[in-house]
Amino acid sequence: MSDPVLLINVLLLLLAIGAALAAMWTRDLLGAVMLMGIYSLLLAIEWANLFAMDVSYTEAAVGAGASTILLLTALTRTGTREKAGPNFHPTALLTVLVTGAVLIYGTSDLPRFGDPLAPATVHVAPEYITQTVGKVGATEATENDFGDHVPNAVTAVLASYRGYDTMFETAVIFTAGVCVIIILRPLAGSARRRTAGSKEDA
Amino acid sequence: MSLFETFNSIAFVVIMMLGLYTLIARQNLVKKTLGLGLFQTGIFLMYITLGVRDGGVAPILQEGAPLTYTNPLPHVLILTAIVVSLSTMAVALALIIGVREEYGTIEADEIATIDRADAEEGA
Amino acid sequence: MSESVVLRTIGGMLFPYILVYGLYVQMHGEIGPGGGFQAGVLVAAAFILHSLLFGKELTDRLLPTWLVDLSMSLGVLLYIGVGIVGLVKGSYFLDYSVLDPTHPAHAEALGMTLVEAGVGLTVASVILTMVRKVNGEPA
Amino acid sequence: MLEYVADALMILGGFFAFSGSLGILRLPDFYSRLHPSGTSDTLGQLLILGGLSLKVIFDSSGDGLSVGKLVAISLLLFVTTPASTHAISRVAQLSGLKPWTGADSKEADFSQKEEDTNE
Repeated sequence: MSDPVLLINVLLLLLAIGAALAAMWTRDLLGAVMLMGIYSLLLAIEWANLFAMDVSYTEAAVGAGASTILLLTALTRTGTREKAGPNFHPTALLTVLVTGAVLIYGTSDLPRFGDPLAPATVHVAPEYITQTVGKVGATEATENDFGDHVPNAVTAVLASYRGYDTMFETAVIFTAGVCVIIILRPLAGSARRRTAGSKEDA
Repeated sequence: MSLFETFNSIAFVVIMMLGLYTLIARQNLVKKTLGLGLFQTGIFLMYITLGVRDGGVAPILQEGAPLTYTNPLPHVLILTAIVVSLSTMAVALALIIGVREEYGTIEADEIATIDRADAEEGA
Repeated sequence: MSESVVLRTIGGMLFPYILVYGLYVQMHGEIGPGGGFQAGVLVAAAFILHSLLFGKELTDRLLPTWLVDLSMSLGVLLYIGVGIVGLVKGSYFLDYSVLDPTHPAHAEALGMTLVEAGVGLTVASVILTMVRKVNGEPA
Repeated sequence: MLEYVADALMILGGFFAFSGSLGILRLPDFYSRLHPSGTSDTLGQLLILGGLSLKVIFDSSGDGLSVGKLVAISLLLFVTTPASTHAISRVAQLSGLKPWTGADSKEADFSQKEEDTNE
């Protein structure tokens, strides 16, 4: 409570949950996409509040920028109204309540917020921050401005320690791009069954 | 352990369940995609919360005074996951556009009705 | 294509600055927040803005589709290529220290810069391609 | 002295941002709501960024890079916020949203507005 990080954290998360609720509630898909953009921006501020600067940056650029553009572009081809229907879905509510209760029970074992003795903080993080992994003999030759480490630990872990991970993430993104090209390739007219009906209202 | 310190654990479950409810209850495919995106951001929140450390600052190393830093590992995992979630969302949207061109609708129950009618015609 | 003079003027003014800012984020990723993923999105956003304001034809002349398709795979190949250099020089895959054996810190920085450049190239071109395809532009 | 000026600027900027948000909530229709979000927020942002750069100058005795970044952000906001407001209002006009004229009673106008935005 005395820590402003915690107070701002709670405020931002409440606002974000409100935006998410509104986005999921509305039947107007255009409004839902806009509310998801607001939700992403709030989350970006929340990441900055939790000192995850790189994630904040990415969320602001991707979540609030690129994915909003992509969804809006897609909505021009799919229509912006959702069909009216019942808002209450008993099966879904039951599933969600049971799963949520199990998850909350599971989170009771997590270390408390900001615990300096949490396993994740004690075991791997110090090596990544001091960047001593695999550099036992490399103590000489520190003519670089920053000694023998890269100042941004996130980039160091991303590009060096977890290089395989990043390589395959890049490959996943490339594959997704190829998939979009293949799925949306123009086909011959006979390949589509119901093109006559959909071309007119598209 | 006050409510302020456990709030994040409850918040990420709430966000995830909101996405899951939309995924099950709503029939519109674009809305289902939005719900899936919401579910993912709940997981992001969990990871970033686990990396926080009391008095820690952003993991950009400063010369001189030794400071405490937050854990950079969750940041790396989530940073790539955000971009990958955009890519998967793009594939989903491409498929939805294909469905719309094929069926003329993006409501899951209407698509099921059309499919059933087609099966009866063929039989 | 937007008919509004205000938007076209301001967008044309901002377009080079967004590109420069993207490059700054790309190259500054080792010192401050930033890196290939963020820079790729920024560069893609600049070209999306350009095509919204000045039309697809002009953007196509500025950045042809074949170039975007090429750089999509070129980024991944650059990343894997840096890894293969390590293999060829008799070390592990993605071992940056072989790039400059006399100076490990420089080699590390060089390897990271190359790898981030590959990531940025792929992300920028893939996002641009996705938006173009979802918008219904032909291949 | 400079510190108090910086604080005053930031509080003033916060006030303008707050009044802009209040205006978005209280004003009757779409076009009049654009007005606080366009003008008042721009002024609030500029004042807050100005206060922040004064604080940087005062605290870390001439950290030129941070001040330069803040000035660049101010310039960007100064150019883009009016442009985006222009774009939004232009699209609203092109899609046929009629401005509120205030001729009828309040309830009737709000129902009219609801119909317009739902289109």
